[in-house]
Amino acid sequence: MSYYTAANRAWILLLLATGLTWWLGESGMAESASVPAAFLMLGLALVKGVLVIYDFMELRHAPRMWKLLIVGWLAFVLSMIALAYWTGLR
Amino acid sequence: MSTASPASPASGPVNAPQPAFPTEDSGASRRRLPGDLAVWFFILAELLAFAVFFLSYAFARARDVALFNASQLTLDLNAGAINTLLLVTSSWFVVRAIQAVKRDDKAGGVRWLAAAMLGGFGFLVVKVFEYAAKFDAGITLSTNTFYMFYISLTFFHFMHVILGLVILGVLLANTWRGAYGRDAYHVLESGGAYWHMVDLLWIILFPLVYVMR
Amino acid sequence: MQYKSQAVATPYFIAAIGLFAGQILFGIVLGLQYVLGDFLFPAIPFNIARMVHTNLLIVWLLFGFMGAAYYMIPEESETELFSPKLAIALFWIFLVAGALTIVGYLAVPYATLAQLTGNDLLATMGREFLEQPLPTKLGIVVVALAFLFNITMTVLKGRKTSISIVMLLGLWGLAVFFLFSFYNPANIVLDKFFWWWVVHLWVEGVWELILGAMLSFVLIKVTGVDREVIEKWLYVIVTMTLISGIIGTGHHFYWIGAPEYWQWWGSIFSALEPIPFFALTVFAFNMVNRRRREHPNKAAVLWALGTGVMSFLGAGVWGFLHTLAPVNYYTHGTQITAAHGHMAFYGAYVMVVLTMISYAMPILRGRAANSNKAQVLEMWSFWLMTVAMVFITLFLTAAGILQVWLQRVSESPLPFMVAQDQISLFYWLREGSGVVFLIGLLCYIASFFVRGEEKTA
Amino acid sequence: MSGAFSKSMARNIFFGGTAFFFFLFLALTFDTIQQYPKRDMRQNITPQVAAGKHIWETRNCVGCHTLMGEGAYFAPELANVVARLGSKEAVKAFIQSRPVEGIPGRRSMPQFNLTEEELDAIAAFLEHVNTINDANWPPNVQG
Repeated sequence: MSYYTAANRAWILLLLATGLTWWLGESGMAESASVPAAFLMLGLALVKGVLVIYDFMELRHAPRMWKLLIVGWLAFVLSMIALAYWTGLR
Repeated sequence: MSTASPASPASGPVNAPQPAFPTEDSGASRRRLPGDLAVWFFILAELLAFAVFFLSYAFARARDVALFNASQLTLDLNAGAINTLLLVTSSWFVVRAIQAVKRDDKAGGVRWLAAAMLGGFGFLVVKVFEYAAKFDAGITLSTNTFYMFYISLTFFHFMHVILGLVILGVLLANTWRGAYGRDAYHVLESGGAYWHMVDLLWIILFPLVYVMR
Repeated sequence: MQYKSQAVATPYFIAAIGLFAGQILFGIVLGLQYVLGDFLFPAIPFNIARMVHTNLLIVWLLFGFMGAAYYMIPEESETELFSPKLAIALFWIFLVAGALTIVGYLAVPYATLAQLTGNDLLATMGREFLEQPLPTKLGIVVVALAFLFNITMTVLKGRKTSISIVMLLGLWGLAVFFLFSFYNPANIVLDKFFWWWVVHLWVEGVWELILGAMLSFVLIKVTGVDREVIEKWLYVIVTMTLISGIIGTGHHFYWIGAPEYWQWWGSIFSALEPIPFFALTVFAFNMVNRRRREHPNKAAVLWALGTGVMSFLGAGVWGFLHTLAPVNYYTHGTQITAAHGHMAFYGAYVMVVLTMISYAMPILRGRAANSNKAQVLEMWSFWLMTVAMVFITLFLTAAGILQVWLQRVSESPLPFMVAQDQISLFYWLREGSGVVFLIGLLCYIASFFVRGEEKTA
Repeated sequence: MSGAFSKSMARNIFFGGTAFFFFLFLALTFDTIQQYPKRDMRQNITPQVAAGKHIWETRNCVGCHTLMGEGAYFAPELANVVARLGSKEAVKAFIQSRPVEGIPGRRSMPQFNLTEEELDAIAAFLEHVNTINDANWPPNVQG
């Protein structure tokens, strides 16, 4: 896939994922199914973030060090948030 | 399948004004960091500052979940979601603008950049309404820890949107003047990378502060 | 020396070293007063000696910065200084005003000095580091403005390099933020808030621009590395400095009546403050490793590397140690702060001025570098002073940890003076290290008088 | 890597970043100043308290003591001294009773020969400082 269409695809996916996050909050899913919903939202954020990094920032074909740094940042932040969320459950 | 073919018009190294940042795995000069290295250092610094902020929020929340959940309910979820759509779309417009300029399509570049700025302005307008409602309700940085974080994080991000818009404005003016084209899109990519970072940050901020509970 | 007018830097550097010696002598007195409480009492009480110690530090660093600017700017701008005469006149005005101020501190009671110098017209005295009488403060403003005029005009008529721009920005910022020293409301909370606009935005803000510019200048000269490379690094470092340091001011606002959110903002941004100092260290070593020439002035290279390491340790590591609000709640206003203050000032500002003097003085005296013998002595002084400062910092940190434990954390907290008695051993050790530091400084001064085979320019 | 990193970009980021964070600092300062009336007990700043601050400054008390943790670390914290000694009167008595020649071998406070009026003022100032909302600092009465 050329990166013209990659960006378009990323945009559509981002819209869909945002809608899903919104629905999780609006429908009360975030309330009732808080733990699965929270982790689903973090997963969605990871997917969205990677799409932005790969197809908008165009790091898909960037030197590995930079790709790793930025994606690593995203993964680190989200997993630490997950950890914090988990410690807050008790 | 997803590797850019060297023959594709704009993504090949031939048109890149700057040589690739060499790494051991650079396998010829295929791998290329878009934009200026300086901007990437800056982006790293910004990401680091936001990371510390996000994690401070997350761990502060873990110590007082009830307060955070109760206060979170007062936030306007719709406004947050609309703003996500606006930023994501605006980011995509910037990608289209860069693609247009790489084809030497100046008019297209200008149009897409203007659309991207419109998205950014839309974000600011929504946010201003959201802030106005909160301030009218007497909420300040000192109301409680949740609102301290809510205002601090969103305002810090809000200012980044403003800065991003200033950058987009400069890029738009320069594109209009014809400063960029097939062989000169280096600065455009740098500004674009910054705008995408603003987007990326909001993608984490939105679920974290508005939705997750 | 490429431009004749660079020579005006010489008296500035000499005055700086002279005042530095004075600062250290008073430091020794202070250290002794910590353990022998009645030493020199009531002739020179602790507060007077401390005022001399800290004010001399500020004044001699300013002399160093000005001398550095007079040396660097003509060379960077590739033109003679706008007015060398003005520079010399300002030197004498500043020196006499500074000397009179110190004499005033020592000769008359502080309250009398305040009365004599018009403190009742505009009360600005008696706040930490801003103890100077009103005429001195006004004098600082006048001298700073005239100095900036001289330097700015020089830059404007010549080449404008990144180093000059960063240096100028730092010096202008220094002058502008000093103006907040004239704001002294009756409301102590407001007073303290804006007091930090001078103190913090100086030492963790604009002074770091001056530091970066001075270090970059010397590194270009001694390593021969391409100016482009060094100037890019300079921009990256000063950007990091200001984006962390400006909001980092918040780490001073935790317990002085400001809203609680500063505990978050201050902690988050000052957690990032070590990064630029780390970058500075990497920068210095990287440039020296990539050097394209062997500069005969080995001592200057040593000082430059030392600045990188010691500023990271003192400002970066020791600052981070107690900057997070939950930690600072217990360490605020203890010997931990003193430990950090000593190493940070030495590692960042003292060492960068000595780097500049070490590089420039031989050239101002007509040679590329000092004789081998003189350089060996100077390197001895480097190690003596630096190691002594490391020990001063370690002993004060130990004293601080004990103080925090006895006075703040323990189940039955001890009164301040009782806790002080318990930790006097560390104060003795610190005083010993201080004497070693003084010996190092004497070696440094002696190195200027050592002869031997000189390397021609 | 040469060329991929342009100096002009680095310079622009420096100026832009500095301006950005300075504006942010100004915004936070503005909010702080707005919040101050709720925290700094300004309604209690009488002319006597102001005079006391003047005494505090012209005797260079901060050269030995800390006030809300700021100053020299040679002598005790004074933001809570009224609470520690129990009353303004005790504070006055302490200041008044300092021996001119000091206490042999000990850290001593100078005898400032303050008048009764000045003593009242400095005590009023220290009492005022004691009431400021400084986020519960110091951790205990010993300072």
